[in-house]
Amino acid sequence: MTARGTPSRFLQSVLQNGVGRYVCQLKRVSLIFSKNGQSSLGVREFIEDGVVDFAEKNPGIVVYVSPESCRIPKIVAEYLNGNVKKELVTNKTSQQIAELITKMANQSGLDIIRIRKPFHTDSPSIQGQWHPFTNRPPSTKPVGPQAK
Amino acid sequence: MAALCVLKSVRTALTAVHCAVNNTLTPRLLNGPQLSFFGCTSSRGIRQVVEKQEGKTTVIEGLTVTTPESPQPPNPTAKCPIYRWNLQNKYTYTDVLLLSQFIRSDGGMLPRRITGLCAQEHRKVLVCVQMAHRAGLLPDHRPRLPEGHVPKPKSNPPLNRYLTRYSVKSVKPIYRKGMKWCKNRMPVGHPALKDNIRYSPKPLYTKH
Amino acid sequence: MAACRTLLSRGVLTLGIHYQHVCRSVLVTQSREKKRWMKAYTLLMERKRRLEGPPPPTPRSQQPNWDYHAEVEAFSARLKERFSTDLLKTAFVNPCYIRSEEERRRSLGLDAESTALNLRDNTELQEHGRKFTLGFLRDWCRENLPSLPEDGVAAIVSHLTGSEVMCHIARNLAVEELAMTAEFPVPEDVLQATFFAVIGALEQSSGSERAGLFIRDFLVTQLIDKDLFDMWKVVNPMGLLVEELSRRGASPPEPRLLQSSGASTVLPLYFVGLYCDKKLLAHGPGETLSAAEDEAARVALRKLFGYTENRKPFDFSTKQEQPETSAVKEAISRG
Amino acid sequence: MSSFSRSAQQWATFARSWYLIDARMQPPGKIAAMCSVRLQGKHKPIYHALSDIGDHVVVMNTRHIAFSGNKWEQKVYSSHTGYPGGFKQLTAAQMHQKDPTAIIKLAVYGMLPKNLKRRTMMQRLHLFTDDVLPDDILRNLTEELPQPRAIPRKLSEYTQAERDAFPQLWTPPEDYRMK
Repeated sequence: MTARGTPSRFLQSVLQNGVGRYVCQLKRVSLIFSKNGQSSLGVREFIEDGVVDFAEKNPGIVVYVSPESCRIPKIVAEYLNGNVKKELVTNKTSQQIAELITKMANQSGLDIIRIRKPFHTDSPSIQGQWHPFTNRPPSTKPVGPQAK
Repeated sequence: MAALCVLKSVRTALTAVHCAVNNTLTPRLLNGPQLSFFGCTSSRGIRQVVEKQEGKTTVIEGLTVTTPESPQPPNPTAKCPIYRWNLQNKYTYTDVLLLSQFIRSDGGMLPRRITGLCAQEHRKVLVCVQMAHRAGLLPDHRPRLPEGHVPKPKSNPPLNRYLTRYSVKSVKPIYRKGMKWCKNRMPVGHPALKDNIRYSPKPLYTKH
Repeated sequence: MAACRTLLSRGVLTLGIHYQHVCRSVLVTQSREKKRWMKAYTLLMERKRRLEGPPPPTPRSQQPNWDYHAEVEAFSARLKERFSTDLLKTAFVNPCYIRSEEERRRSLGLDAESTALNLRDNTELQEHGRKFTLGFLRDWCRENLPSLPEDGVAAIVSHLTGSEVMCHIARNLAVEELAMTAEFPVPEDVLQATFFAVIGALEQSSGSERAGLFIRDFLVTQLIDKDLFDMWKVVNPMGLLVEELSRRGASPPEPRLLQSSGASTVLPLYFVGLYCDKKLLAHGPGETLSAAEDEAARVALRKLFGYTENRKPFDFSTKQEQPETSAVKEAISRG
Repeated sequence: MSSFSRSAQQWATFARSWYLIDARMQPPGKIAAMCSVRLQGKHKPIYHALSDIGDHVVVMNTRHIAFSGNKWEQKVYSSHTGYPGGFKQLTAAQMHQKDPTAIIKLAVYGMLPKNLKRRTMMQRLHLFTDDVLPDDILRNLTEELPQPRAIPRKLSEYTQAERDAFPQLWTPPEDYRMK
């Protein structure tokens, strides 16, 4: 697919995040795993080792640990702007899961789609945008063959 | 361009020497030619033919036209007037004030033995005069029409042209332009003037 | 398998009688072959969805993995504020929620003592928060935009505390999930009131300075990239400009046509300049002469009020950083 | 600096200007080059190939254009009607006599990009044979562009003072009779 056919957005942040203060945009993480499934081994390790540290380090994120009988363990992340992101963590090690969950905590939750420009502003010019009469003195006499 | 150069040299010359030679208006009969010492006066010995009719007698006088003062040229030893004023390659067809000094009243060139131009410069001035005529810059220097002849009014205004090398009637349309590697080009300007001083960075392009 | 059977039985109920023997056979055979019933079933569900529309949204509190206390704690930690938890929980309880909850219990047939919830609603906090927010915003505008008149300040404040901006902020701070209301897609006024109550709770729990910073960081930042006259609807800018100039003791503005192009086409452009005491005050474009004059007056007002596009940005920096950095520098110099 | 409202700013930025070019004694190629730049909008800093921001160009005095060299006689405009034996060849002078605006029109048409916008851009080119423009076009005009070629002055246009200021380069003999 061409680049113009893909969905795109401008560079933006949620609620001007970081102008006044920085708010971690991840509000809730659910770790869904199986108690005895082979593919959930890494998640179980992560729950033993790292999840408490993670929750302590990020008091603004509520971490739910829910063992279910499932084959595919996953991490469901909910963001402040209402987006829900699911990541499958089948056969991942606890190290990889820790990296993944840290990455999710650092994201803004906006859709990950093509960003049109790496910069964006609503008022693009300090000196004023160009128009046909920029840097032209006001016209004093009419234009035309009669002017001569 | 040439006018600028000349004016510059005029300014220098005026400050240097003031040799104002006042020639009195001496009426002379035309049929008694007098020898004059060529070059000993800086006045211009042009005579104007003036006819006067007083009753039955007709007096034809050649009056010497005087010029009040003329500045010294920057290079007075040279023979050719163009070289005398350092105007080599500095004039073109638009300098009608210069060109008009070398032509007769009907538009033809004055002979070289009179003007003193060297052969090369004479040719260049000739080329320039032709171009100026074709561009319509010398409207009053036309061959005199026979008495009582009224030219036909033309429906369309004349076609404006410049840098015209050949006379209008001699060229034919280029119906077959040729392939792109051997095109039949339309010449613009004259190769005699290709050494003229130009003040633009663009190269001279004479084959359009 | 059990889920499959329940799905099937639901399909049977809706499909009607003459599909019954097919379905029965499916139920009976339980073969591992191609599921022929699947296509009919999916088509049916598709039609049902098309007729009924999408299902109503369920509140997050009724979905799995929800711990209200932890969520409230995380809310305050996320905003880096110290709320007192009781006050914050009270701030999320709307009076409509209490009313509907009591109604629900009564309809279940409980008696009066047990139906009464011993919860305080957030009415007082709302009032408190609203009063504090309005006061703070007005003071902030007067401090940062000194040349703006009272009407403009009021317009900016009412824009920031209007339901549109407030609800946008509240939705992006997860207030909507935590708010306890009677109906689920939370109505805008209730959400706005809840957010006011949260501000009130913050003011009561950690002081007016922190609450002011909170308002500055979350409400006032919405002024970024906003035009003055988007917030302040001025119908007659020329009249306002004349008033403003007369208040400052200048002569009234004189409009002059500066430039025009395409005057007899359908896309004309006029530039009108306003001269005051023979000096160009402002100029503005427009598609008619009157529109250009209005625009020039707006530009002049923006210049007079100091709300131009290239003004100095508002100061959102935190003040606590300075002692920290100096301490760090001292430590470095000592080290 | 400007603090226009967004809609007004947009209207001003993308408004079309109207340029006037006086083609008296000008080579048609240079006139066409100026026209094609402005018709495409390439003189604007906001130019983009996908946005239609070309301006209007009014060319007056197309009857009085000037060709260099002997192009009035040598230059040939060829066309084919599509029928057998329909190949037409006209010299520039004949073409000019037939339609005094045709030469400039063809030159501009050839300089515009060969795409679907070419006819649209040509509709924004207004050609007038003389310096009499209709009133509704006169009111639209924004700016008159300078002429690309400086028109040389005829000898009769010089004043007597200017002629006297030019020095005599040579002195004829006293007895020479000027014709």
